[in-house]
Amino acid sequence: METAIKNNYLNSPRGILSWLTTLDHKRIGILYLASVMFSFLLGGIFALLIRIKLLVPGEFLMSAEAYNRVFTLHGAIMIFLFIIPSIPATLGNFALPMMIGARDVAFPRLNLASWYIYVAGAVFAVYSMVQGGADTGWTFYTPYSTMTTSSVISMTLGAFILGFSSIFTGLNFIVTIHKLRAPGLTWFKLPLFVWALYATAIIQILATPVLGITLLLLILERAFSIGVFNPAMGGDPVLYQHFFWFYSHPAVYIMILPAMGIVSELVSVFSHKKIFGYKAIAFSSFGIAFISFLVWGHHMFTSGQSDLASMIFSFLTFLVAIPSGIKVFNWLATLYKGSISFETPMLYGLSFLFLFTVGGLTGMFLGALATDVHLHDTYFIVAHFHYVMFGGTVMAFFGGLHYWWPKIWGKIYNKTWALVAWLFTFVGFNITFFTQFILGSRGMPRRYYSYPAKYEGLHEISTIGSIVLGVGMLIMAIYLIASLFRGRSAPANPWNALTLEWQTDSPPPTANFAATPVVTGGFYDYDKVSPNPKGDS
Amino acid sequence: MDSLSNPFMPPQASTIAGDVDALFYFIFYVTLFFFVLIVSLIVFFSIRYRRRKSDETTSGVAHNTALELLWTIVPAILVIVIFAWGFKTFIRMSIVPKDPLEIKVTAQRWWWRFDYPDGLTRMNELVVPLGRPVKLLMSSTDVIHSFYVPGFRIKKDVLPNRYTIAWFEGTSEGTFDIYCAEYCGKGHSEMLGKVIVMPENDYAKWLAEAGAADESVPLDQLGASLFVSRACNTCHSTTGKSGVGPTFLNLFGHEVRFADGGRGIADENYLRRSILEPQAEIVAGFQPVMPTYQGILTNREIDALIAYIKSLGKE
Amino acid sequence: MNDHSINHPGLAHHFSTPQQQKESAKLGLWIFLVTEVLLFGGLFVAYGVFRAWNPEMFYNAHRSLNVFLGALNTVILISSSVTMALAIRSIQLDDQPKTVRFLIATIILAAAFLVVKYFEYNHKIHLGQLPGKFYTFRGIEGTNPHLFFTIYFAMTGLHALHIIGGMSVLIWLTLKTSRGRFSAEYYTPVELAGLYWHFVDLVWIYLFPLLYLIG
Amino acid sequence: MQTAHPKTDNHIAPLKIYLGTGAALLFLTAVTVALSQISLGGWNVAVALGIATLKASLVALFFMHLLYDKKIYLTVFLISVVFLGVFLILTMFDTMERGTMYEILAEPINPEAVIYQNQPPDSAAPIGQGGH
Repeated sequence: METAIKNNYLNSPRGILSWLTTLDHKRIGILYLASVMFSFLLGGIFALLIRIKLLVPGEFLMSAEAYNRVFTLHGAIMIFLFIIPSIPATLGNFALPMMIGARDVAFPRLNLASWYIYVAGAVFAVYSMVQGGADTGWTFYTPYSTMTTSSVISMTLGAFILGFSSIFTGLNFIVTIHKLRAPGLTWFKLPLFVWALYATAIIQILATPVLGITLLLLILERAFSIGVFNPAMGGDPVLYQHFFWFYSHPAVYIMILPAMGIVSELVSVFSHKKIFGYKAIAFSSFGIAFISFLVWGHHMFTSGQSDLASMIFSFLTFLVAIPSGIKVFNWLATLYKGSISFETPMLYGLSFLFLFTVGGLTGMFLGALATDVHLHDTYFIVAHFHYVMFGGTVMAFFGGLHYWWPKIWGKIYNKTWALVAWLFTFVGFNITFFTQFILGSRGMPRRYYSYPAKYEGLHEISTIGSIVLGVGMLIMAIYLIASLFRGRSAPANPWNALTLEWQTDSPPPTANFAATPVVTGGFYDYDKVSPNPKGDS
Repeated sequence: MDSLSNPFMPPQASTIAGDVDALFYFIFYVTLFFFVLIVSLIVFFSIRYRRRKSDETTSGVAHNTALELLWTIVPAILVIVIFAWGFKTFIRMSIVPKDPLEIKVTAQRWWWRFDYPDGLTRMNELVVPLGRPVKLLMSSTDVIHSFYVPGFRIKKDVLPNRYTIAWFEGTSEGTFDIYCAEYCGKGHSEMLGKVIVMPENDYAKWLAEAGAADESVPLDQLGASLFVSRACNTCHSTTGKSGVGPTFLNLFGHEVRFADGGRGIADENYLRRSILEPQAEIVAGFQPVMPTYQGILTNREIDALIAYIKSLGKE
Repeated sequence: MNDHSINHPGLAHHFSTPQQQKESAKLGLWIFLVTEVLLFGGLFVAYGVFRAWNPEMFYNAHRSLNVFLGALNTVILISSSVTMALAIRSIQLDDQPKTVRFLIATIILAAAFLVVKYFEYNHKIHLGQLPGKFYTFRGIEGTNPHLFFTIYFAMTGLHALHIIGGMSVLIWLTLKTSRGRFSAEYYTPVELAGLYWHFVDLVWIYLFPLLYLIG
Repeated sequence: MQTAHPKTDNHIAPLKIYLGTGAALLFLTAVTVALSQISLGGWNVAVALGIATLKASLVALFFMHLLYDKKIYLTVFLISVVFLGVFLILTMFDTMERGTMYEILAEPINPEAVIYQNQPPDSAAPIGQGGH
């Protein structure tokens, strides 16, 4: 039995210590996967607590102070500890070097350091929770964040530290893509997931340092009253919002761009069709990355910023719609006349198309000045960004997770349970968040502990949806973990995909490839191969 | 019934609400068109091009210049139209018409205070005449709040040490909700108010009465109305449940424990000091968040509140 | 795996040539400098915004800074950049003793910079020209002069932290070089430290006029 | 071995380039200090920043080898400057334009309020009057 199992990155070398000191990008990806999923669980529990509280107006389940901490923790954990590292640091770390035929990322030590920094940041966030948690919302708006008695400093310090982890991942990816591509792998042969990670990395290194200095100033403001954000001392709280959103708007694209990259892969592989408009998809990632830096002010239309700034930001915001639209239409065109198989990853890929379309289109209401005034800071916003973040990023993350799962572990999960979990997730998600569009447009403000009785019915529906969604997540966790122990062994290339990571064993050997691959054909030339070739290598 | 035929926006009650809704529904139908288009294509392709045989071949087509130009240019034009429309309406929302009724709005955790030009002050209740523009000059005394009236489609952040402006002109009589839309802490969801829009004649009558009312009413009745109009009820209940602050039920004459370990009896002097110097003695289990009412309440009004709390004491 | 890795013991397993490894490191460092630009950038934006709001106050407050000491520090940092550049040139020419001497000169100049900074800070603390609520000085006209000192201390403080970080790296490099770790064949760490050091100089080149000369 | 690639990262500049650059930087420092002592009628800021940029370019091109190295490093560096510019300019579109487009800065209801007392007479800026 022992001899039947080949040496791979999972089983050699053995021992906890070999994992904690590993420089292998695949193992670091798994370390990230474990920590990120733990954060997701934590953030998810907070989400359910929020929804259950909102079943009824008035006092229920927890006090207003507790509720404020719970939604802050939900936001901060989901954003800083889950979504931002989710795709790049887990699936990206695992797949990117293999997709370009490299043996590792350019700086393996930096890669491991980035995980330890992530853990350190998480420790601060958890420490903040132990101290009772912050109650500022994940946006840490001043002067509230400098006045409240809750544990703001450790939470912001946690976010500050996590920023470095994100920067290191981005830096590593850029250099890796520039310098470590396999022979013959020219820029315009790169898989679209790699292009997306490249665009993401650019945002990570350009935007995250500004978050760093912002949070540093916030910490100094809170600890020493330095005055820059304090209106009583001639500072300006709206300036804080500029600083914060200069990072945090592009950060939304740190979250969604890699998801789009995954969907590009999924749509092509599972339609068994050449991707439509390769260059358009690749360049639109860069278009989105660039424009993402020009639009942050659309979070501030009602904040008291100048009307001129609001107009400029509104105009620039609409420009994002064009490259986003181009991507969606290109994916649709890829489906056309394809040979579509509905494997689990594709279910999530198609869900992404559906939900991201809703999320993107509802963005139109928020980019337009007049309608945003009404909808800003209501549940409409909450629904919109959950459609983009959960419906977009998380759905694509699940798609990618199911897509690379056989490669990561060498095991195949139970596809029937996967279908059930997907159904619960998709239906539950829509029930939860579509109702919130209606709530929001009727005026229900966000971050409310209690609410007028007229919103009760819709809140109930939303809560029911969240429980369905939670059940879906639970089923997924069970069958995925079960597959590690009882799953069938996976072949090297279960989906008949053409990218390089599928051309090596599942799970891959420590060195990724037996010999450095040389790229000759295109990764999307599905027109030249049959969907089910016997005896793939 | 109205909410069934119109699931999204609340009933229009200001002059700009119609403009905003027109844009809202324009975007709604444009996006609905694209949503239906995209989703039906996904569904249609999924059915029509599902994998039937395991060795199907597919086409290698990866470009169609006409199509690609189409799906770049059409959305580009549409978004520019939407931007321009939003921009135009926004300008209308920004410029205050001439000769408005000007009211000073002060936001403080967790109430709204409205100062009328002739010195009248109301808490959490803004009474305005129908058909006349009202200009709100807003500032906050602590953190950022946001003045939001869904029925009027207006929202503007209220900042400390700075003025922001909002304006509206009511188009129908009635009572409309004011929400605080910028998170401001524990009482954020209780920071609610009402705008009451009434015809010009009724407004004039109300204005005359509101100033005079205090003298004629018995103290405990005045206290009961102040309890609501001065926003005590945001934090204090009369039912025995603790809110942001302690309940008033059975408070009078009972022993109170303080956060510093001290004790005291809730008598008239204690209540008066708690209203004017709320930070002096903090009741155990509560945060020192209550603002002072110094300068907001007259002596008679303080007496009235004490009388009201007394009436809620042990029977 | 391939013949290069046998020839070069310092070559990491995932690179195929030393040239590739060096270029990767250098690109990585430049990207790191990009993050530094934006880190300082936040403070430059704060400077710009508050200066535009309070031009008079900034003008009055900047006159309390000592132009002579600022200029002296500029001279010191520029000199240290020259010695750093010469250190790299020496190692390119395989002259390790000279490299060590230039590195030590750079460290001494960096220390001199910090000493001057110390005296400046000390004077400010003594006068109460401090950020935010610690500001007790009277005699600068205009609204909220503490904001100028908040920005002054934030910018120069962050810069001084970079100097200290750079000095630690330079000390480490000096030790390594004196042990013969670097040569004309392999000197990437020296070169990267040099890039970082020049960047720190470059930031000061902007801080000096913005804070000391035009306020 | 390395000298076989003259157009790569391993350029060795002549000694006089470094000394010359250093001398130019010191000279420009003297110039900018001297010019700051005289009033140039509103041009002081532009002159000081212009000289600083000239000095920064010298450092980047010669000390940091951007002149000799592959152009990707220069590109990377310039991108950071561009985005810093975006940050500054778009923020200033707010902070410099508040209340200028329409008359949204209201007349104060109570001109005697404490909040107005420390305001300099010429300041139209809506913030920065605190300090009580």
